[in-house]
Amino acid sequence: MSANDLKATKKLQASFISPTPQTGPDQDHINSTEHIREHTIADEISERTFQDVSLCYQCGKCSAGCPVRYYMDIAPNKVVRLIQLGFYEDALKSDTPWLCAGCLTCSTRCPKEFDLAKFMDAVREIAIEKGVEIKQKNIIKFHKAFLDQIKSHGRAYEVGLVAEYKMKTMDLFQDVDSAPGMYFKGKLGLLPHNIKDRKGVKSIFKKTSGK
Amino acid sequence: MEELREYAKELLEKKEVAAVIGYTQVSENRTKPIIITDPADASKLVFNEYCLNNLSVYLTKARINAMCRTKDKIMKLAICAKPCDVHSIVALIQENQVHRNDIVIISFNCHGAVKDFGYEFSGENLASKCITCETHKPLYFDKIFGEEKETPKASDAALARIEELESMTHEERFEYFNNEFDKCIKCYACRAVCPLCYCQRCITDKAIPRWIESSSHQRGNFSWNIVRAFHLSARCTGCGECDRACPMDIPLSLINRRMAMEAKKSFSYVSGRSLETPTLVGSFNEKDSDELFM
Amino acid sequence: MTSMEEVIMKYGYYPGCSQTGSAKEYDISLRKVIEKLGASFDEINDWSCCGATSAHVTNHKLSSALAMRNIMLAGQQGLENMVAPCAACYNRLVTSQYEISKHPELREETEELLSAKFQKEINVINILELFLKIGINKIIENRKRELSELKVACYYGCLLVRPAAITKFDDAEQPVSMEKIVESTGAKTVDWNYKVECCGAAHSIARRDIVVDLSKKILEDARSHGANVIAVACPMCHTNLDMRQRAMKRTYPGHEELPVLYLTELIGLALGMNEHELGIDLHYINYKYTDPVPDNTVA
Amino acid sequence: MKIGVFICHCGENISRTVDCPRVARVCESYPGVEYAIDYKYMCSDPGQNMIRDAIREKGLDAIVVGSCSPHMHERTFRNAAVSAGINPFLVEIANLREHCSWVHDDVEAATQKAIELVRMAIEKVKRDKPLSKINVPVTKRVLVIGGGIAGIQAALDTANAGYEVVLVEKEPSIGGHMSQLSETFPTLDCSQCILTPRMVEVYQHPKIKLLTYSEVVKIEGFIGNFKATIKKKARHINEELCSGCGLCITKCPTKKKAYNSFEEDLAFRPAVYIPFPQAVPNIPVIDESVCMYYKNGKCGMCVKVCDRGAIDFDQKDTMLVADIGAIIVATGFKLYNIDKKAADSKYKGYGEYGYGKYRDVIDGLQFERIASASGPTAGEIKRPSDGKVPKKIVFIQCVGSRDDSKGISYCSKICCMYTAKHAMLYKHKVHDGEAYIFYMDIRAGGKMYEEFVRRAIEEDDVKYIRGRVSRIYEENGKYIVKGEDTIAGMPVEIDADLVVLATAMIPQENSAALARTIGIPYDKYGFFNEAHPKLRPVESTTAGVFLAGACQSPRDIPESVAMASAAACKATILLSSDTLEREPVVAKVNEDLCAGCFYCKKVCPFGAIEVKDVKDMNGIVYKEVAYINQGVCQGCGTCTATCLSKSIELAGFNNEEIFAEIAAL
Amino acid sequence: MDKEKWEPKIVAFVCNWCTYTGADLAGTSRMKYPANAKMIRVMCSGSIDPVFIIKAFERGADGVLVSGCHPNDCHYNAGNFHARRRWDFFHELLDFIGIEKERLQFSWISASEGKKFADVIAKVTKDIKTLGPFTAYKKMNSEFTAVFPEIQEVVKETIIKEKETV
Repeated sequence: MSANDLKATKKLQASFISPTPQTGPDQDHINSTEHIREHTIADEISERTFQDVSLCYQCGKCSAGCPVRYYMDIAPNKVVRLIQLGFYEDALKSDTPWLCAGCLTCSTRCPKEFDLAKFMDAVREIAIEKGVEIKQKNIIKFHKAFLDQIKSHGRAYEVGLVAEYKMKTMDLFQDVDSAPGMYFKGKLGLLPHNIKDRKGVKSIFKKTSGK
Repeated sequence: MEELREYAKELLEKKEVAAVIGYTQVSENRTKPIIITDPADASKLVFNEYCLNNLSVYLTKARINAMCRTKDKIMKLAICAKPCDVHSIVALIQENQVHRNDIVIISFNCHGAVKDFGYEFSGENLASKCITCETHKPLYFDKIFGEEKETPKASDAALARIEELESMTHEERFEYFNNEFDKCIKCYACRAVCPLCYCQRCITDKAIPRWIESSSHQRGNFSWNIVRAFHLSARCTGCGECDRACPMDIPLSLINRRMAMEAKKSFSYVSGRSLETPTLVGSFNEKDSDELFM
Repeated sequence: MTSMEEVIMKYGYYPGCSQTGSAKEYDISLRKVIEKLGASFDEINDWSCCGATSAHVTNHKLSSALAMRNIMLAGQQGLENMVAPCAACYNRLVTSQYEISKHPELREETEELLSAKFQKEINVINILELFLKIGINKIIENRKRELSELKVACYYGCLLVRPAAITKFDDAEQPVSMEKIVESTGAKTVDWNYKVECCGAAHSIARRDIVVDLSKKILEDARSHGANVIAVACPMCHTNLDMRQRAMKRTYPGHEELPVLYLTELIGLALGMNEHELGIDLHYINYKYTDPVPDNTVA
Repeated sequence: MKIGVFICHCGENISRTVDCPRVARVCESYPGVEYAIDYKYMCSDPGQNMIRDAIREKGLDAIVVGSCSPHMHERTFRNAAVSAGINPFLVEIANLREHCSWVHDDVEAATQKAIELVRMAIEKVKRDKPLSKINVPVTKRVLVIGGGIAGIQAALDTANAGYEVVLVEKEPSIGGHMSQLSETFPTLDCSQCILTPRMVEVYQHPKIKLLTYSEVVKIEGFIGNFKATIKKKARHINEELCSGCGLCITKCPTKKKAYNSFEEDLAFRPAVYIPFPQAVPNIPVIDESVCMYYKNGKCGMCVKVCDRGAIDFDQKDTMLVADIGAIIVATGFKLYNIDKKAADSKYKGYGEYGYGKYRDVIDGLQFERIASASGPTAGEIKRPSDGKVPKKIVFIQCVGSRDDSKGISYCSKICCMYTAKHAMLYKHKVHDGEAYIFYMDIRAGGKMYEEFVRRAIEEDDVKYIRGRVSRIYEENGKYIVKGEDTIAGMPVEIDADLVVLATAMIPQENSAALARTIGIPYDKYGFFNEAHPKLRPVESTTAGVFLAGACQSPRDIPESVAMASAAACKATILLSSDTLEREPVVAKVNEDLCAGCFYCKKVCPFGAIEVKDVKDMNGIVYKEVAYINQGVCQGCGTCTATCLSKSIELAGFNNEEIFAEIAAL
Repeated sequence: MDKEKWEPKIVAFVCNWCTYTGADLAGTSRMKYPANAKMIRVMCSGSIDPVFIIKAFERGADGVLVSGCHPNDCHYNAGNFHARRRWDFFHELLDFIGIEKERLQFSWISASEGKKFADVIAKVTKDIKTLGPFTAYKKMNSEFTAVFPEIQEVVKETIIKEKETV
């Protein structure tokens, strides 16, 4: 996929490959009825979210009700459309999945009962796995910082989280209006809450990041 | 006991009934069925823990019915029935084999019966059906005798056996039942004693086309026993006479009981308990489970 | 068999990370209120973070495992039910459990990650369900004063009632359960439009601009429908609606402050506790409830 | 027995995957098979002649044809056999096309299967018995259920063909939904102006017996011989005496006691009322739930003013029984309600649109009444809450329709057109108003339909926005409609004065119950099922019951009328002969062996099984056995499987035949 | 038996109005499914006697499918409702006797569900393949012919063994 190389209309490619004839005594009757299919990103998303992306019929109700729609570069329903059509790179590079707040308004109202929030989760997950460059850097840094806290303490430790996030973003002034106030009001402890079974939690992180 | 005899005598003397079907003592701890038409014979009637036979099977016998048909009218028939036998009578009424008005049900307060002749009545020797019995008083009757007594306690071995079988693999179960059915000699004693096997011609006797292979071979035995159990499922009232009659000790009532459990679990239905409830076979509910169907 | 309507008074408790930090007052007020109402908590031993938004937006297996760890802990503790006062935690826990039961392949993967078998389902309930279970009558019985001065906009946020198929609680679009609870304190509730709109949730730190916009809209809608206080049931909603009012003042000059209280704090006030006990003074917007001046004109 | 086997190639359809000559060759070697041959098109004239010639020349007793599905050409081959002197029921079809060649790729496997299929048919035909058709008499009267436009049309067509009609309508007047409409697409002619002449025609037709305010409660019998029980609800007004002067209505003191359902609850009516001025019959009804007399026994104003003495408070529901030959079901539809109804979880309602709590969020029929000259606003577009003329109006299509999450997946078909019409009517009446339509797709298939929609856009400046609306809420008397224009890729928000929802068409409330009463199948929504979606669209699968209009699926007026005429035509075909020929596939009891348990009677869906007494020499009944009324039996065979002693056999599918098929596997 | 080459023998009892027509539709739509299942057409699923299934097993079937119209879609209104109760018991009975549940399967397939028909046949075939041949019953069948050779002769006459002439 090198859509940006040339300014030309993108060619749609069906994800079907014509069936290869199989003969021989071992021929499975069931297999013979199925076409052999390339495993696409759309399939991957369907598998991870337990729902077929072709369910979406592009009514736009999700985008209509999305609270963060105004900040997104493309409409949420369009992200689904891009995946349906096979323009994966455009979908994975988009801001939209990262701005999705996961409020489930879309999933609740979808006439096709398509869980768009879950779909967005899968798009983000795949974008990270594929190493796609993400414009919303701060958001991903925040998530990383948050997970690091859990990884090392077992719980989210807010002071550490903010500190780490600031280190990552090099934006030392962004949250000045809340943190000091909270600190003085005695809400933020200076020491993290460590759980006992930190090893167990760490191993979950290790196993899931391995793939 | 005397009251029973007096009552039977009166019925016969007043010509209210053509005959009284009941039990008579043959030796200690052993009774046999008796059909009395002479009021003088009423003194032979007994009722005790050794009255095992389910007499309702006689209600559908042609010869007995013939006794009731006089030239101008149909006479009633009196029958001694344990509360559990009344269930069979209820089933027969529901299946149009007898009419409630054509019979006089003489029943008893029951506290159980022995599992077979030759045993002393005790908790240990209690018949399987009596262990889980919930109807110590008959549900329908015209006359009732006997006083209420406590039923001895016993453990439900049949249920334990069903559970044991269910825990086996399909192959093990298949082998078990195949071996059991293999013993069958096709004497049809089970059919003869079953009150609900009243067909004039049993399915197994139908020759064109041949439904069930009649020779007593493994395969014929297998299909006969499946069909027997199926025809009785949701109908069998659990009198257990088939078990007593089977010379080869095939666990017939065990299968019947298993099917009755299914009727209760899936349809909350117990056969022969109510004249008002429609029979499970022959009725349906739109909301019946659709689980079985793809 | 005990009847289904029997009031349960002992609950498993999953506080969630915020309760140990920025939402301390939620934890404090909840525990105090529960005690006053005669119920008690059994905190999950060594609970860990549910994974929150950060896990499920980046790795679905990690998210499932982190949430399920706590469910299994509750199971090991012999609990039947578990209260998750934070709406986000509640949603993560309920959803993870639902997905595990629906999709055996995910269940297997999760069990492998946790090196443990998922044995029994825990009835995870949110704060509203908790009060409905304990009974509104209990609040009315123990009420020390009526908060009749309050016109409350009940803010559910996104995650308390959604997705309806999984939470199976109240109505996803027009919920009414919080109103019922708030009205039991003697306060009035207002009918408003933004009770299930999103406040921006997890973007609180990374995209404060979005959160400020969204929260401002919510506050203004509540105000325009006559509310003088907003009730929330989620630490994240509280952070966004309360603390971000400072930034709001900068972005929208002339912004008027509107106090935001946890549902538990409202109940606490009605049960006779003061603002300090309940931790209301820890809020960014200072708030003090004043009883109405007795009306002398009525003879 | 000499059997002939004929294997059809169906051009290439069968022979591509099935080696037809080999099938014929193998089959020829089976015992009993006298002759076997394959041919390119067995159903063609030469093919049929081959069968006829073979029967005559080889002296065949029975034939097996390996061809397409018996549902296609069974009749053709049976007729061919009959013309050569063989009983039609000694013809068996092996389905080599739909069930074999078309569904398999492997030639060897398909050929093997084809051989087995033919073998099964051979074994069955060996045991087939010659059968002859059954004749039953026909009652020449049609029952039409539902007095909307479909029912009216069906009744008129049937009556004009010379047959008696009983038309049953549950409301006090015929006319149905069409009488509520303002104008109709795509011509914009006035609905009532074209409908009322038909209503009057029905009323005056000598062949039509009109029963309004009545319901069908029971249907017994079978094709040509139904018996319908109809409940005539008490009107509390004597129809014979009432002159229709309407004095009782104007004098009734309960002026605005009840919602006027004809006006879709946008207006009120007194206890005694006629639904609308042109009602047929023009006889009022007294609504017991509102009338003062039924509350406290007082008032009686209507009795005082009625100079004909037509008021009858003691009138009771009456039951009428009619012999019927054919039934036309035309019960129509109702609209999806966005309100959440606890009782019926099938439809979830729209919380995001306020569950019906906003008075100015209305449905299509309500807008029809608002736009109608005879409606509550006398045709002026005013919104219900404050009577103001809406300057901005939003129409939303597909509310309920195509929305799986709310319980309906189908398209309601008419909403695209009527929404365009609504917007147009609005623009014609409020020239400075803005009209927006949210749509997903425009489905304007029909004569002049697409042109109509374009006219709305091009001439009347209606703005179409592609996208579903996510939310509607009220703010300062305006309704904020949040949507997304998916074409522009932009979120849009409209502050509307009035919102009109094109809610889905769903079946009438009691459609499933009625279907069970009549004995016709219905789908999961409650729409009645047609016998074949393409070739038998106006017949139900129950013989003698026909369908017309929106009770079968969403339909517009021209389609409903066309369906009604088609159903009427089907019914008159049925009634045109004095007796009816029926397939002889019926069950028969062996009375000697029947044990009389009557399980068969309990399971028979048609009540075809009766109790027959068997008497002894003295004339005393000694046995009861089952007896099957061959005219009523439809041949399902449920009794045969239920019979424990196997004393019932189904002709054409008897157990011996089926065993032979199993054995031939 | 060579398990690799073994192909299960499946009998499908289908009702004339829904499933048979649905199978016709599968054909018209050219959907592909395994050739193992042979169909026996009856008028209604309500008319299928459990003995038919036993007979099929006796004739060497490895699996049986029974299919009719969806509830409320029965051509005869209620035949399938009665069938549903009947099969509930019979299936439970076979399971208790030791016959795997997959040997006897049920479905509702309407006249418009060609795709579902193809899927169901594929599923049943796959299930039976996983289970393997019904050896337990087949053993009884073979013993039967061994003990009664003269009956086998009779069987031979009526059940025509396929004589491939090519």
